[in-house]
Amino acid sequence: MSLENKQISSENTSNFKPLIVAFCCNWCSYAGADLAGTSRLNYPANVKIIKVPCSCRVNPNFVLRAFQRGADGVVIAGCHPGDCHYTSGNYYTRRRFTLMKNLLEYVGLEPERFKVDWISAGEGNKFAAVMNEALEQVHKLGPNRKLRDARWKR
Amino acid sequence: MGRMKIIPDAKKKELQQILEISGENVKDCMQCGKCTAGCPASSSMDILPHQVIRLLQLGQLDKVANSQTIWSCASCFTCTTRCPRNIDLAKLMEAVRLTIIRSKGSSRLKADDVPGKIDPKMPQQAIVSGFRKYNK
Amino acid sequence: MEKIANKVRETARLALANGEVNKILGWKKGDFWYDSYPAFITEEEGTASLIWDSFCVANLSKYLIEQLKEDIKVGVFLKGCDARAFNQLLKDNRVDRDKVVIYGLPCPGMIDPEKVKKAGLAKGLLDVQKSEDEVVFITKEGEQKFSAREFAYDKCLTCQYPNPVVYDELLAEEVERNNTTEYFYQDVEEIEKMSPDERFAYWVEQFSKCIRCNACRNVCPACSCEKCIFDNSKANVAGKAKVDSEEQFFHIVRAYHVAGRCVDCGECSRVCPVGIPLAKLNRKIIKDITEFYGEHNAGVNPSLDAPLETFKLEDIDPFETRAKGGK
Amino acid sequence: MQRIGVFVCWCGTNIAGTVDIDQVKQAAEKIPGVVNVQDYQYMCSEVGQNLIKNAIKEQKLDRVVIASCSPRMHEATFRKAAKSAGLNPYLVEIANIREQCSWVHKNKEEATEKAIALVRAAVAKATLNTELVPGEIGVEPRALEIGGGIAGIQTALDIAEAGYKVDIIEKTPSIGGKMAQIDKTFPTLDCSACILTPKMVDASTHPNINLYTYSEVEAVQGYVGNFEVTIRQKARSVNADKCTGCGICTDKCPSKKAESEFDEGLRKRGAIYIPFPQAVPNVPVIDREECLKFKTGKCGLCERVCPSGAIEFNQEDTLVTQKYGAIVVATGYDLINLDKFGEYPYTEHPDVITSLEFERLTSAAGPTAGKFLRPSNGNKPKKVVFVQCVGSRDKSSRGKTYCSKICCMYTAKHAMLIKEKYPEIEVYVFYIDVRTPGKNFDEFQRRAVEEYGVNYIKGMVGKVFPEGDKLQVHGVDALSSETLIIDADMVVLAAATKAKDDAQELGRKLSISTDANNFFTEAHPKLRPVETHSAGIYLAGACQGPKDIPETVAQSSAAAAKAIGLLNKGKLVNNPCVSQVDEQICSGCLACTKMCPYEAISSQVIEVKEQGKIVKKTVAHVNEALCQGCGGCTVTCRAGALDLKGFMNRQILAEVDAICL
Repeated sequence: MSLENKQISSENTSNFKPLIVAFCCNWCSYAGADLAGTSRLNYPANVKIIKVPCSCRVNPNFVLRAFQRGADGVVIAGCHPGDCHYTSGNYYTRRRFTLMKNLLEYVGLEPERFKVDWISAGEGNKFAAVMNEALEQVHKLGPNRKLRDARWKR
Repeated sequence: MGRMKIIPDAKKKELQQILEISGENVKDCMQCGKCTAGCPASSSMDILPHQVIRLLQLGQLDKVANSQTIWSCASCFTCTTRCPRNIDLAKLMEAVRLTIIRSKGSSRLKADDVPGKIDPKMPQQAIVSGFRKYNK
Repeated sequence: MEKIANKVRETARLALANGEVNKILGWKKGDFWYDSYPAFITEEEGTASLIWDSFCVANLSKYLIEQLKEDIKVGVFLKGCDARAFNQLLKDNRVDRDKVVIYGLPCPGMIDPEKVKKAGLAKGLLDVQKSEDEVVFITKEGEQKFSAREFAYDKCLTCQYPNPVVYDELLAEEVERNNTTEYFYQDVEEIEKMSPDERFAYWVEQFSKCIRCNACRNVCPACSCEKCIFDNSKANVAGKAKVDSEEQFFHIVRAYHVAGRCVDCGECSRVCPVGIPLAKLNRKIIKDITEFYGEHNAGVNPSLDAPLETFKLEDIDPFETRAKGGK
Repeated sequence: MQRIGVFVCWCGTNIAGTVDIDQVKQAAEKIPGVVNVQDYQYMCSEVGQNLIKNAIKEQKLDRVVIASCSPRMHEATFRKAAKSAGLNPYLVEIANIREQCSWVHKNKEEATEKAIALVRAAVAKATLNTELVPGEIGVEPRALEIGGGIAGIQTALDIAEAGYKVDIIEKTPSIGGKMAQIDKTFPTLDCSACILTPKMVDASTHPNINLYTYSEVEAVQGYVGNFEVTIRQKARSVNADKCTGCGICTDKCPSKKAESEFDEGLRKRGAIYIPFPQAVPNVPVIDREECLKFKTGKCGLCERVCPSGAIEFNQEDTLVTQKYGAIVVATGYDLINLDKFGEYPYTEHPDVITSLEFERLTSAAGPTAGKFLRPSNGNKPKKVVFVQCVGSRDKSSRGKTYCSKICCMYTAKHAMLIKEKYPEIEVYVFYIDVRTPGKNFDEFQRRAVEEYGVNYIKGMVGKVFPEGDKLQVHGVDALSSETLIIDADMVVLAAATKAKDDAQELGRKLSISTDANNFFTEAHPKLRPVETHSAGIYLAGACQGPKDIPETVAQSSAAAAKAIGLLNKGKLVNNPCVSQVDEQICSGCLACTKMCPYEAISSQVIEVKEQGKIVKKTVAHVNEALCQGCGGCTVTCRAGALDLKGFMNRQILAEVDAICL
């Protein structure tokens, strides 16, 4: 039974539909997501992708905003270190979000809610696997209330 | 194992003889080891078939001549058919054997020894060819 | 300290007199014993009011941004942490080194009035005098002596750079770098030990006190943008509503913006009127940077690249979950 | 309020099978700003495109959102359609409801819900889209070739033949490079000079080629199509226009102590010298560190004997600045230093030589006139041992981890050259692996073994030390597990190749990256092998990685083709999604300039009005021709003064908000 089906059956008992916002770089991870599509690899519909030119375009503000507006998990996906279309963008992503992830955990966010991963254009499998895993973990944790704006009803 | 000095000229005459008898060029061998890998008799050999060629390339004839290997070789020609470099190793083995038994007093098998070794189930042709193989 | 204070006044007077500088930034005494506030002096006679005591905690370097907009030369008194702040401003192109004359003041550590008040010693206090490691509280009734460490600011207890790292003239002998007995990152580790929920509860409680007065921002030598992103309505990140998530957003982003640039002067925590321990956020990042990318003391050597403006190929990668190539 | 049109594609059943198109349409209609919603089976078809074009015109749409397949598939198609209907193509947004929705989800209800969210996000972004116009930049029809070896010569000739001007910068006094030093070439054993020197002459006489020998790159500015390169022409001390190349000066020069670079130190040369007889240009140069006139002030003999008065002791370095549209880097390689390989007494014993020294020793034009003699005593050697992989495939600090690629072949060549001239010399080659991929390469190496009787021994030499007038070589034959001792007369070391020591410095000047081994990095190891990450800069030859001559020439022509393609364009269109600076907000901290991978951001001083006064202010400035639009700077900028057109902070935040609805 795929995770998607599992979720549907479990939704009868709990009404929790987690939302995952994924920022994908145009050259590797967004293409990897497309490949997951062309390969018909299932992952849950709760994952929604925002395309950015490079993972280094992702501002920590965007991540915080997603949590604020009700995302239960956030994923940033970029090219593997060394493969960046812009030579070195993802190296900056790596440093920035190594610190940012730790800071978010320091203020109490569960580590599973925020992920960074490297997914190449050829890794449709990995894309689906990363998203499935992220969703599974977030599902276990339940809805996110931390950093969330209570006025913003999803 | 002590260090050895390569003196390729040392056994030049014998080596040349082997190459003449066999008509094979040991230099063609790239030491891929396919002969050894396919040899059905390799388990009873002290030097493996590809090592035989390597030693010949290095001029180490003594080591080959004193080995069990040349006598274990059944001349089944598996190595020959499979060699990617077109070397007939079976012929080379035969040539080594010949150089040995041709030298004075080096017959491997004397006519008198034959009756004792005969197995009634063995084909007669094998007995004859075995005798030919091991005697001048 | 009084000897040095005399030197402060004399230095300032001379500098204005011989035209070396047009303006002096120093400290003046206010109405209360704990009140030593920034002074901007342009006339020679004004220098007589300058002081140097155990309450000159205010960092003068950030005032330079405004002061240097005029085409003048400014003389400024800087302590160890202030000098690091100055270097950070220099790195951010916010001050012009050529227009500043720095008088370095090795700092023996400042006294935290809050700790004095808490100890019940504030009543009737006339003067506070500090020697090497003793502090004397003087009231009408007499004198009381204590260990100086007891009343020092928390930030002074962990101070690594009491001596100015940049100056044109040093006004006193360098003090010994105090080797703290407490472990340097104790405050951070206490929080790290908690569970995620405990940590969140802790910070929500802290952040919810925030009144968005922006004092932390205004005092911070690393927060020197012309226009803060939170003041820019076009940037669309700032909400003005008094809700928890807005405060959380602000404080996380504030801490991230000073990542690798915070000089650990602790002024943010000091000036916060509601007592949010902001430095604990900054120090968490400093701790992580040290652990991941090697020690980087912002403002000590302005020629070094800030950790977030550079990278190494072999940086740690906490993110790689699967080997390259997928399944 | 915007007038947004939403077009939902069925993609046959690809989308419509899993996503309820009607529901998506209904939801889209409710989004503020959306004035027109249509669906069609195949939006990318001509009918579909016309549907969009007509709607743009009839409904006066100022934004278009297409819910269809991935933008990687048809974004360009739809942008073109919009453009033809008079709408700026950057006002089109795609909601990817096929690859990232209908194809990955099975449950129709959920997929429909997600499709709606994606449409909502696309509309939210489109609402904030602005018209973007790609800029146009001119291309200077002139190429620069850095390095005058075979790679540089070949590239220059190809570009020149295509009708463009090319300048070659060569660091040494003559073009020719390593190939000029080589005696014979594999796998044909034809004479290197015979095939190279005509090309050198071609390059020097070609009307489109201009040589800057004894010159170096001083500084590089600008960007693709418009590089501005400052060239330092080192003082040659000889006026090239006056010099006739008669060579009297070089003969008469009393200082003959310098080691000839060309002959790898196996011969002495004068302080004024022509590197080798076929040098191009055939003009001597004075080595000021050796010249008595420069050292002591006395001498000046060359000046007196020069019949044309070409000696100019007072020459100084000159700087030339020239504009180029394209740059090809072909700086070549060197051999590693063998000082640390104490097991082979290269530095102590004259009979232990490198492969490049061997080339000179066996060359008919070399110090021994082609006679193969021991450098120590001038006798003919009886046994020669070659050691391969000296420093190659070596993880220790003294070597290089990579395979130097050319050594197997040239060692086979060397062995054959010996055997051809002197069949009686015994030749041994110690190797780890013999690697001979290449046309006719393996056959060549096997010929050395099978026809010439070269003894190939798999294994390394552990130690070489002098004994009497011989060199005792301790090795192993790993195949027979026999240790060996060979009393050799000469040992030739196939030293590893390495990138030029100054490769990194040049890389910095050009803003191109080098790898861990200091070789220049190509833009893509498979698909863009001669391009760099910096547009308009190409790579040729061994500066990109170890290469033999056939490969080098092939890559050179490839680089030339790329450069010609660029020069031929005349004008370049750049990606309009570049960073922009809000100068009002920018504090001038310039953190962005440090992280920009393209050095596209610089600083500028502007005047702004502040409280009634005009004040000067430093702000960041984006060079739109250099910016590639990664957006990394926008995150470095704390104040948000930098933003990326097409992916603005506001747009991405709007997408986040819309998705989270």
